[in-house]
Amino acid sequence: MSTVLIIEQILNGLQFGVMLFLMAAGLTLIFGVMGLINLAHGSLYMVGAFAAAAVAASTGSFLLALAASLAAAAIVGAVVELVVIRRLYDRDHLDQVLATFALILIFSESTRWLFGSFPLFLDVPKALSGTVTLPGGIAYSSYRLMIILVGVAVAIGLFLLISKTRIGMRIRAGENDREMIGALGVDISKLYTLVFALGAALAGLSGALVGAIQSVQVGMGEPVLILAFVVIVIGGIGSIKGALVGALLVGLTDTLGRVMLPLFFANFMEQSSATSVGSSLASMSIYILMAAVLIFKPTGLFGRA
Amino acid sequence: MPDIVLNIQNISKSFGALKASDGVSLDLREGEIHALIGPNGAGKSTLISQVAGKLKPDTGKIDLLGSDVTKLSIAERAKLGLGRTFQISELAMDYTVLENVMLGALGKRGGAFRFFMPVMKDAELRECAQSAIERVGLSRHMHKITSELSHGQRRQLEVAVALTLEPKVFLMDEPMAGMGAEGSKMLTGFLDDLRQQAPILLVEHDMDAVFALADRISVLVYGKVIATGNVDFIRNHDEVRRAYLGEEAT
Amino acid sequence: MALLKISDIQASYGASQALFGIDLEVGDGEVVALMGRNGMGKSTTIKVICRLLKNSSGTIDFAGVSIAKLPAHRVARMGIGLCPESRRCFSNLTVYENLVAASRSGEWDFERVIELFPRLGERRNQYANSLSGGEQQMLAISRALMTNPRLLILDEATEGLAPVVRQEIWAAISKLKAETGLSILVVDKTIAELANVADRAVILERGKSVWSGDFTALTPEISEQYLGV
Amino acid sequence: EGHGKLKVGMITTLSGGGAGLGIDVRDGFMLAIKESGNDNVEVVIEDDQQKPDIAVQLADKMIQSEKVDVMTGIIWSNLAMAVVPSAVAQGKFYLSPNAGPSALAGKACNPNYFNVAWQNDNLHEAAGAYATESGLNNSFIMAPNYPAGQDALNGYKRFYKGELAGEVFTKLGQTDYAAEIAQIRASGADSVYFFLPGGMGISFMKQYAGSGVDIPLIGPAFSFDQGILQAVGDAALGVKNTSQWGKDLDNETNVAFVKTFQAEYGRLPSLYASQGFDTANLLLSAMGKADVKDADAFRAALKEADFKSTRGNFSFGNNHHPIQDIYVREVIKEGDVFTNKIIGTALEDHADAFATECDM
Amino acid sequence: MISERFLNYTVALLILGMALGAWAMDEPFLITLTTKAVILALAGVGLNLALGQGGLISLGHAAFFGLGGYAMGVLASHAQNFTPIMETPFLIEGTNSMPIIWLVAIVVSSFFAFVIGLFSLRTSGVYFIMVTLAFGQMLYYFSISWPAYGGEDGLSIYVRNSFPGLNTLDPIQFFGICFVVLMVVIYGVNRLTHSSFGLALNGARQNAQRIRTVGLNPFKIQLVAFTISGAITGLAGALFADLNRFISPTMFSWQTSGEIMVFIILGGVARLYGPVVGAALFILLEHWLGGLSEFWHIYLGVILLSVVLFARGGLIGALSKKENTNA
Ligand SMILES: Nc1ncnc2c1ncn2[C@@H]1O[C@H](COP(=O)(O)OP(=O)(O)OP(=O)(O)O)[C@@H](O)[C@H]1O
Ligand SMILES: Nc1ncnc2c1ncn2[C@@H]1O[C@H](COP(=O)(O)OP(=O)(O)OP(=O)(O)O)[C@@H](O)[C@H]1O
Ligand SMILES: [Mg+2]
Ligand SMILES: [Mg+2]
Repeated sequence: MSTVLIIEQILNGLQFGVMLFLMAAGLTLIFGVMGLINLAHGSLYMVGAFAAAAVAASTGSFLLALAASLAAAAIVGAVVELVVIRRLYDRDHLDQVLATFALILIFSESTRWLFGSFPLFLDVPKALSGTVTLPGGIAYSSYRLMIILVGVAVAIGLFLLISKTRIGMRIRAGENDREMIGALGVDISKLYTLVFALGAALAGLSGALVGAIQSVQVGMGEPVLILAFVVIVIGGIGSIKGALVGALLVGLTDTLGRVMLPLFFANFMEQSSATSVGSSLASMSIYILMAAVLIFKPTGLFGRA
Repeated sequence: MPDIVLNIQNISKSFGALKASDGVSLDLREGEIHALIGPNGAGKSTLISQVAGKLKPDTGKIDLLGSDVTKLSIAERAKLGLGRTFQISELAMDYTVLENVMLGALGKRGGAFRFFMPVMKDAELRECAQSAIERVGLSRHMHKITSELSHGQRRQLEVAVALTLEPKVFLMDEPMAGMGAEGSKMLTGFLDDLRQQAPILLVEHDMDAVFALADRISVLVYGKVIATGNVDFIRNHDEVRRAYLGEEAT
Repeated sequence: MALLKISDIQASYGASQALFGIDLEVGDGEVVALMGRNGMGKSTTIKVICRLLKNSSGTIDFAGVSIAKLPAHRVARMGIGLCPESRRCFSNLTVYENLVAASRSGEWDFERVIELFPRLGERRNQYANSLSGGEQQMLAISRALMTNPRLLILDEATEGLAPVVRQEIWAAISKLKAETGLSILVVDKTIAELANVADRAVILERGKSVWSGDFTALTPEISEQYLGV
Repeated sequence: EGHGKLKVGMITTLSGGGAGLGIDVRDGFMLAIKESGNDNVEVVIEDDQQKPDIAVQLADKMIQSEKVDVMTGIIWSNLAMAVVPSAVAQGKFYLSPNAGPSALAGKACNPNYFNVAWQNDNLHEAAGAYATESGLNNSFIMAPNYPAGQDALNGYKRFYKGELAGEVFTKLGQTDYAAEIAQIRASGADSVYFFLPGGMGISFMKQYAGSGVDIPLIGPAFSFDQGILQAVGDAALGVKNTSQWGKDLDNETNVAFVKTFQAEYGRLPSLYASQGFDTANLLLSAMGKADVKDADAFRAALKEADFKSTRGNFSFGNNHHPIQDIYVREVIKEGDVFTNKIIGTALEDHADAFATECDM
Repeated sequence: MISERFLNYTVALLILGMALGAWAMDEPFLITLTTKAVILALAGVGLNLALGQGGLISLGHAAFFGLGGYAMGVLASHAQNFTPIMETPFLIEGTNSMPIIWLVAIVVSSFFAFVIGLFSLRTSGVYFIMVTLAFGQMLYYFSISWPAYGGEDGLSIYVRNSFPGLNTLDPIQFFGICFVVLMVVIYGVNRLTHSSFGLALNGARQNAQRIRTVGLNPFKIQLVAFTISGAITGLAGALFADLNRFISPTMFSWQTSGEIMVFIILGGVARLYGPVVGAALFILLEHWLGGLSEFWHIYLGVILLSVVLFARGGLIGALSKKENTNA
């Protein structure tokens, strides 16, 4: 494999990582910072993508579509928080698992009921549909470059929000002891509704952004959910920096694993089975990564005990 | 010196730039209460944690009943006969008082790997647990869930669990805290007797109790022992008064 | 006029009743000691005042307003600052963050709190769960002050503090009382030290307020009877 | 048609991500039943949720409680493998409207099992044949790493005579193909053959279109189905794909089918709908000739395949799998709708490669 | 409010009655359905030991369920094809005998549970959930791409395995086997819960520090519990494979782990019969709602949601008062 191709694949891995971060961003907030296991995160991702597809289809504007994805997911998120989630904060994780699992069922089938069983169309905007040439002569999709920029911006924004602002401190305090932060005069319920809506909006935004280069369909959120959990856990729960590093690691491992492992095995077996064995191992690679990280650092890379 | 049951030799422990233990040497002898006092953050709990095995010292050595335990785990040290209470209660909060104490009794028996016989019907264990509960005065609350106990009651429970282990050495981190005036008085009397059963390394900010109980007192400041001696010696030690006691001793 | 006035409060934890009739008043600028043996309902009374536990009957007025129906955060914003039993510092936040999370504008701010407890300044960026017990206690007191309350509630706030520090805190409290007219409701076991600051005392027994009066009227006989010392 | 009642049990995927296919099969099937006006057929429909164990339970239910005579409906090969062998072993007829795993065409073929769609490899074989015929001799081939994916690449290679520029197995359910696209770009291939069913194909084609790589794509019909094309949009235009059916196939049955399906359901029929429709018509044709209680006669009637297929000529080989033409289609835009146009025939009267292993 | 013990007996009798009633009315499918509930309940009882008693929230129990299933699949398929599993260094042949298959399933899954536990128990809380998930996913992807036993397609076994003296192909007899296994396991788990081990295990869940301080090793205790738990779930996997006469990688999928967990939460975490009630209810809903509408998952979701929101402690928790463990 040529050096340029290797560099390109590393770039691909990094961009996949940033994309993963974008998908995990909302979850970092809800799960990492608020301490709520929200399996329905993938559903909010789907809501964003569907809202964007619907608005794009009727207005033709990608910007409006993005706005719609933010708004729809935020509204759905706020409603879900008010109706369901707020009853779950003082429950243990298991009740949260069951309730949000139920939400997945409701969301997926309602979406199918509203939009039908077929995937929807959502395309990248014309202005970003081409490629740009990076130094070294690599042609790179401009849309993906835009996703990277948005992802990095979200990472920085979230980091500042959580670790530097008073709101961020209160959210984290609420995760530790809700009753106590209330007794200190913080309306934690309202704060949590807002945070949940923000997390949902981020999920929705990433659904729309990533949906444009993937398939907008019912169930699109579920693989994302697992990946996002993996990313956050590798990075260490509650740490935005960790989530970003985790996402990049997962992106690199997955991409390079897919590319390199078959080549590696081709050294000792014939092509066809090398491809097959290599890609089998590649599909396990991120889980092996996660297990390895946790075995050596039981609270993730940047997590605190 | 055969009567030294716990010998802490030149222990050091740092957290980053902070030296929480700085060359601490201490011993505890048969039949005595050795009080460890010092300002907040002086490193008392850190020292206790190292003796109990929760933290590993950076350097130094700890001998318990004549054997080197520096490398042993918490559970192994407990098995050797080390009993401890915590500064902030560590209890199984969903369990009743009795169940919590039964855990201690199980530990005393030396293993939990019995899978079939109902443990709460085990007369031997129950006896052991109930007598400990009685000794700390919690009998009335035996079947109460721990999370429903008041703060002070939890402290009593903590002592009861340690008692069931019939330890040969006690580590107690602020047992009086939260006990209330009457509770403290009762506990003081109780510890007074207990020292015959097993010597106690006692961390406490309640000076009434310390002065009433301690055979010897060591003062820890910034991770260093600055003075060791009997009650009068410490009470009148200038540096100790400045750093720790304030006007109280006068 | 009384800043805080509660009368005939009853309250339960689930099925088990803990309070059977509490009457209590804290006047403006007054320091009131709440006393009683272990498990008699001191902390429960405080929880009811701070709306962390609902009372089943009785009235609670703060600054002339009934607060029995308000959520905890509203009551806190009206000016009740709580330093709870067993500290409850936010263990996943640093010292600084603990304080900022609680702060509301007023004369107490980070700088002033650090003056009171220099130790916290040294530990500024340390996570609360790695603080020593006494340091956590200082943090909990400071955190309550950061809300700039009119009524400060200290539930065993000097537990685990070195005698010097305790003396400093009592001195600070006396000073506060004198200078700012802060009202304080305090639970503490050291009667001797309370005597220097407390104006009045209320004694609880089995969930009932059984004695109240000027602190000076708290004779050894009464202590013996209700507090066991 | 006086040959008595017949009960059909249809197990298909009606909920979750793969529901589109099951719904099309069901709708096509029910359209044929409705058009026939034959009220001796009773159809029981159940949703397998695309889970093998649920499918097995449902099959038990159909056989034990509903006492159906004929079963059909399963979309996925792995579900078919879970249900079919035991259903036919219990004497039921099974008509496959979609899945065609190689085992059931070869060694494990069964007199009571009829496949009305294709053997899994067929469309891939046709693609290989088409590539060879078009003078392509350096293909990059790609499929997910699971049995159907491995079959797909093997099928392609069976009829493709050129070199391979690369062979890649992706992860099942993969959504990002940047790495594969980079490999394709670097491989110097003259064509890319890919089998990525469902959302995987949509993602791949969108990303491929955005990558600026312009090596021509070829695929099996599954990724170019009516339901999927609309979601891919322009990115699919011009792509060649192989199929045994097209909506523009010019025979009487098909023209009528396309029209009535559209009228009935308000959408264009898909490949799967046509297969469901054909399956029902096969069944109806057999019912006209024999009573299902007379298994031998009924089996013989099925074997004749005496029905008007939307595909034109249709017959069964020894292993009860289709012998049929497989076409090459191109994705075009008709007004606002993306659809396929047949541009040629890849393989004529094609039977599958496993028929010889079947001793029927 | 009724006592939990009474409720438990009622549930056991209801299940038995259901199967016998279906048998009397000649509704074999209903028996099959009940059997399925019983088997899944068994898997839940296994997980509940780790999750309810030990607080070890494993999202990887599908691994053991799948291993049990594949133990059955591998042994039975070799027996079916008369090919040995292994010839060197010594000969291992397939088998059709249920008891042997169970034994293998238990040994294999407890071995894996031990190894997985050894690594996973270093972590706790959500990290534990995710490491167990990771191990489950590794096995899942392995089973998909391992061609020998069908890969993603799975593997069919044409006849159900045999049990000495019984005709396992008769639904009611097979039900009987599964029901007895479930009852025996529940009895064992109940004894274990109230034993010294149970006390320590529950204590370790609440406060591991406390357990250490009394001289017990929470890691060992949890590892043993996790291993037993995996073994029970593995046994359930073998039975499940036999029920369907089919195995596939979906047995390993995280959705399977999730479903087993849902049974437990639905019925009541740490309740002896929690998984039984949960599994029975889930199967009932799935079966009954499935016929109502194409969009029946919406109803299922709403029902599950209502249970969590309004029935704290699951169904058993809502219906009964907590039994005093000291009784
Ligand atoms: N994990 C840690 N990381 C950083 N600093 C720590 C850690 N644990 C303890 N410390 C610091 O070490 C010093 C000693 O703490 P320790 O708990 O031993 O004090 P102590 O003497 O018990 O005080 P107190 O009487 O207030 O309980 C404190 O300043 C504390 O903040
Ligand atoms: N969370 C709870 N659930 C149930 N009962 C409780 C709970 N907390 C306290 N109690 C009970 O209520 C009574 C009063 O407890 P409270 O904590 O108010 O006592 P206290 O006077 O503050 O005692 P202490 O001096 O020990 O802190 C006690 O008998 C206690 O057992
Ligand atoms: Mg300390
Ligand atoms: Mg109290």
